[in-house]
Amino acid sequence: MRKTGDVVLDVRNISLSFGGVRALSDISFDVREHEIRAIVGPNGAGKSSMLNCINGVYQPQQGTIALRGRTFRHMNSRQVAEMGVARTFQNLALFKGMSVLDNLMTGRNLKMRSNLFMQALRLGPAQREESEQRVFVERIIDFLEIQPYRKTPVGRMPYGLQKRVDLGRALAMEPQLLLLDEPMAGMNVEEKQDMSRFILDVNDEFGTTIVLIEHDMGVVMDISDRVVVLDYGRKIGDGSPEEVRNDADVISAYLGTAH
Amino acid sequence: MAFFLETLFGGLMVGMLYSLIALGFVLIYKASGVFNFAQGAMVLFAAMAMARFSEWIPKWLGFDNKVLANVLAFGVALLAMVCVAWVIERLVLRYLVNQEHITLLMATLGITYFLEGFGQTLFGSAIYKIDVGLPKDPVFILENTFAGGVLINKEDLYAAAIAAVLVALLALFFQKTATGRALRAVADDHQAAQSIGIPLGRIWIIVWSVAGFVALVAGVIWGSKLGVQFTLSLVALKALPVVILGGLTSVPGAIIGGLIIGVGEKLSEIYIGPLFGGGIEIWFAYVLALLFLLVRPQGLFGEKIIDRV
Amino acid sequence: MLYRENGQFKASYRADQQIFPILQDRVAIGLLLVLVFVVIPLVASPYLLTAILIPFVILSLAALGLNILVGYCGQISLGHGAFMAVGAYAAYNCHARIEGMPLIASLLIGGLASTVVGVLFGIPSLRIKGLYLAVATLAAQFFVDWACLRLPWVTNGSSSGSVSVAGLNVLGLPVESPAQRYLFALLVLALFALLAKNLVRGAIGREWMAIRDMDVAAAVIGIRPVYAKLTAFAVSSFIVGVAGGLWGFVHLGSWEPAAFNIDRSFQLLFMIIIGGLGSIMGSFFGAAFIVVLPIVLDGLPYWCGIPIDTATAAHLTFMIFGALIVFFLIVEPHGIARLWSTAKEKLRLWPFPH
Amino acid sequence: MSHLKSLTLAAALLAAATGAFAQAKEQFFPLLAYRTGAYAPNGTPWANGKQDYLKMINARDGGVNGVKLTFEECETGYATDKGVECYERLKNRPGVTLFEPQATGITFALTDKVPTDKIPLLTVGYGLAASQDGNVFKWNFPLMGSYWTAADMLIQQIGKKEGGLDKLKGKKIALVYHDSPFGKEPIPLLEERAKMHGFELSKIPVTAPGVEQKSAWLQVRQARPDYVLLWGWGIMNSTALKEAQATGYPREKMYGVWWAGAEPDVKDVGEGAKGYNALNLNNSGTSSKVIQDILKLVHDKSQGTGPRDEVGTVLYTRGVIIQMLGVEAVRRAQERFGKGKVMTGEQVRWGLENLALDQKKLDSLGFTGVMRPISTSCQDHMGSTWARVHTWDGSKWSFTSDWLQADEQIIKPMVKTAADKYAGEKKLTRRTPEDCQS
Repeated sequence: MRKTGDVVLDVRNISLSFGGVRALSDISFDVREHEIRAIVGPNGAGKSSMLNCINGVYQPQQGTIALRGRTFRHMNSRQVAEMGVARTFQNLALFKGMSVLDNLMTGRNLKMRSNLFMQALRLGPAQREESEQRVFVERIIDFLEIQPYRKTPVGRMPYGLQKRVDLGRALAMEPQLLLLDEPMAGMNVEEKQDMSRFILDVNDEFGTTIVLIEHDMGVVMDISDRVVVLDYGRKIGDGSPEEVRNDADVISAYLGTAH
Repeated sequence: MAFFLETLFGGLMVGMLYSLIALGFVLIYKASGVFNFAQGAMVLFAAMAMARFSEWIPKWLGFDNKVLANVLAFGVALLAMVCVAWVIERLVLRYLVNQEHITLLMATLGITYFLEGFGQTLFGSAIYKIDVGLPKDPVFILENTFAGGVLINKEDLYAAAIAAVLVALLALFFQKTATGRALRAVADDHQAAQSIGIPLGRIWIIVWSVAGFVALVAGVIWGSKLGVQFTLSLVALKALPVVILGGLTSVPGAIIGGLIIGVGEKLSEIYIGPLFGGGIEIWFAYVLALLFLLVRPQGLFGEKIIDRV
Repeated sequence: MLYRENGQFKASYRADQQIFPILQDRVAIGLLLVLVFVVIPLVASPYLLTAILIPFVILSLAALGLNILVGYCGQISLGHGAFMAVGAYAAYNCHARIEGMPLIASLLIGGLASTVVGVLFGIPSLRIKGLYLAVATLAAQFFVDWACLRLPWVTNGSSSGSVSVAGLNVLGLPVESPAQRYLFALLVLALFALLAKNLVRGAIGREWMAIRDMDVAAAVIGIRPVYAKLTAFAVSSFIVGVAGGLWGFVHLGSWEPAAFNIDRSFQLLFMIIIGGLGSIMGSFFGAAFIVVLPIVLDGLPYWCGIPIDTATAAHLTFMIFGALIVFFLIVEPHGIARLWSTAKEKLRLWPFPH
Repeated sequence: MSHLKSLTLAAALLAAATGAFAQAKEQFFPLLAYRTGAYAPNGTPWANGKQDYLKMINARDGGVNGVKLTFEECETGYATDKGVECYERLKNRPGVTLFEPQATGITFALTDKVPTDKIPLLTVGYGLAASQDGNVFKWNFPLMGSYWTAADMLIQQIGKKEGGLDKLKGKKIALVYHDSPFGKEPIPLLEERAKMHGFELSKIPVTAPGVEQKSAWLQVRQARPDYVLLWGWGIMNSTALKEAQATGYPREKMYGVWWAGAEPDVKDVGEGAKGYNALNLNNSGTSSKVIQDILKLVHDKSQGTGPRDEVGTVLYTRGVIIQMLGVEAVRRAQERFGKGKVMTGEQVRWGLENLALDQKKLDSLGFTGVMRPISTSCQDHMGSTWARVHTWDGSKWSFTSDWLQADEQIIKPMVKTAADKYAGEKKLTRRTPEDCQS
């Protein structure tokens, strides 16, 4: 059991709907420093929508989100990113046309300062910056064991590896808070094992707080500290894996149906 | 006042003709997701076929009956358009399924060039005449209300009427017939349509043929208004703002959009144009559409776009 | 066996970030530069220079500019002919109104003017996407066409609306003879190609491509779509504006708005599609293809001595042109550049593909 | 480096020279034309006339004093850059004579190039009005008229109709024009005339190529002008007439430039164009000897370029005249530089500058009644400004005015100032009398 710090992310009474259709209603939960927090629930439970609210892709109609003490009505992607929140996507939102290297490098763009002209002329600073960031990205490449694919366009890579690149791009931002949207969806057993290993390593090596959406209850129970359960956009359970496992609503709504 | 009304009517009627061309765009976009830049070229091609055959057929068959000649020519031209549709599906579309929009757009630009060249090779590049007996001279209405009355261009009136009828027919076709419903299904979701056994290829041929038919009607009307010549394909450019204003996927959008653009550009040209030295209508139409898009990015009746991740 | 990179190890990331990491490429490029800068001006006939090479060079530059917007940032534009026009006429006004304005300065100011207009018409791209944007950019086309014809000050009050320039020189060196004009245009092209390459392989280039490939993800990473898109429009229209200036000053010498009409915009688009979206190299291939093809098609009957009348020839040109475009889109939607790179990949492994 | 260049240059020259030698005795006419695109309907008969005349001369006289006339056509599609490409392609052919671009835009672009290439530029009835001034425009020859002379004559004719130019006071004249250099050229003169006679000139542009003119004609209907001057080309003309009919503007009150007064402009409007007037530089019809020769020697031998029934139409005949002027320039040049020789561009230029086609000469050429005499000089590169008004009666054109001439008093000073402005921009100096002798 890892020691967890105080609350870094506090979601309060979030409600979201797309013209009539309710995606989230009155969701509240918090995330503590350095923990692995899982959000589970059947398809269409609103898990991804929740993440989209947190990093400002969707604007919730009601509720507030507090990120490290600062409270927002709705978030602005840029600002969220600057505050050290990174994110992976359920169905790979990688930059297919770009090489693995470039995909990871985009993760570093926030750290780069040189302006258009310096870049155009490749003046010293721009050049140096490029190399410095490259050093960091190479560390991630080694960490994720994808060295051979550096220059390959991600579009041409096998699915499992693309998932890794997706994670790598998020890690490249040196996040304090990492949102993982079904990182193991569609993976075979050993791929899943690799991925969970990466997640755990990230969590203790870099001390990153992690919010994890996952289908595979097995995995969730193994690696997460606390679990939120969503169903049809409502929160029906919250607590440690054990508590959730024994929660009646959850069983009826989810575990019963799942496996 | 009388003059304002004239401008208004003029605009409405031209607008109706724009929407006739815009209709072609919408039909094809709905069913095959192709933004068919070649619509103008198709109008030209159809009109040329009509004009030339109405001239040739009597010669070949050795009779002298205008009506019959026109009817036959119309039939032949329609046949030609169906062939065009078929060839396009066979040689182009089926190889470009699921390409990005811009690629498909490019392809239709290619088709445009081809059709323009082909049409002129087949039918020549002089000015040809379509005479389906649309009256050329104006009529005056409300003469007792306004001095000199309000001039209405009879030809435009007929043209607008025909356009309206055609639109109604298409609406029926889409709502009532099985094919129409199949088309709508395809428009909504290609895969789904395929999975319930609607043959995409055939559907596309049908849609493009229908679009070809629309192009033919448009061609006949514009042709008898302006004379049939290469430049006829340029009227497509006038229809583009209509399409985006109305929304790429909406038939009523094409109609309303056409009327808005038609009236808008004529009024602007007459009442604002002189301040800038005239000739503003062409870009005014586009700017109008553009400003509108800024408020409603999917156009008047287009479907809303939601980002999913 | 000649073309391979074994044994070429990169000691530093800087080395790895070179434009041409492979030695053979660097050699080839060196030779190419010698060829185009030294050999061609000496041996090429005036016709080859004025009618083919100069248009090719200038249009490559324009295509390059457009490619940054469409190929790298994924924003479709059907109105880039207009930005050429803005560049050309702005440059002309500096040249005509300000005594002793250096040519380069005029061209750059032309580029800047075009940038302003470009950004202005780029603003809709923040809300409008895809085909809607494509059609919206036509607004720029028709508006500029109109402005050049209607607003007297644009043409410096020339009664006919047609303008012309003469006695061009750069720092005292005349830019008159075909060879000189070719070299000047080529220098500009080479310079901008280098700058553009630096941009697209740098941070900003990655932002553009990110927006192109997956705008939502890009935003989540902290890329501002506004900034990325508008810089793309700015850079693109700047380059295209300069190209427009060159087209007027160096190629035509005297021009009217029709020189930059919508056909030009389509032409540019064809170039990058056929050449290859999102590839600097592709812009050159595309330009070469589009410039040379019609001339070859026209010339063919004459060279082969086939008695074919011009009308038919012209119409055939239309048809073949259209057919070829479709053909290309079908066989290689990523353009000649992709063919080129696959060829290189193969060559790299040749003769041992495993 | 520098002498390397000169070396290659010398080589090139040598090649050209030998080429010319090999091709000896052939006077080459590059023919810029457009048989496709928006302006094809009018461009085609024009181009056919030019070709047929060359064929006829070769067939009838075996060329000019034994020098065979060759030609190659290049399709410009009325586009400036394509025209420039054609020019560059054909200008270095051995024995190249002159260029006649058939388009104002191309003329503007070539005007800068011809002085360096030393090839004359023939623009009959179009091009830059100012280029009439041979002292500044050494290589341009707007023979027989410019847009200014045309506009001037039209105003004169309208004056006649009204019974005196003074009667124009307070009248409204609208100029419906092709929105391009071609359409804008006449404006300065019309404004001048408007000042003189106190009529009100309203300018109504039609965006090229002029397919959609509804609002233009709504404006006409709004302004209710007493006369409309139609300055169109290609499809624009017939469309204008159709819209005029649709808005009920009397065709009798419409006067077109000589580029808006041919069969393609009115044929498919038919009755609708009845009463429409337009200038014409030349008579048409098949009666004249030259047309007869063409029919006999070219079309009867089925070597005609276009359809036979097009021979003798307005634009066809104009093409014939234009080509004749070019050929006569060669003939004139040969008189000075040596009969039976192939003339260089410079020599042809002299020929064009010293044309002297009096009635006698025209008769001998078979142009009796087709056109009026013309003679050029170093100062005057136009030679004559004769033109007539003809009117469409629903089925054919027939002349309704006598030969008109532009008013020197008005044109001359305007040309001078315009030419000086041009010379100023281009930093040119006026030619000296000696230069005229060269």
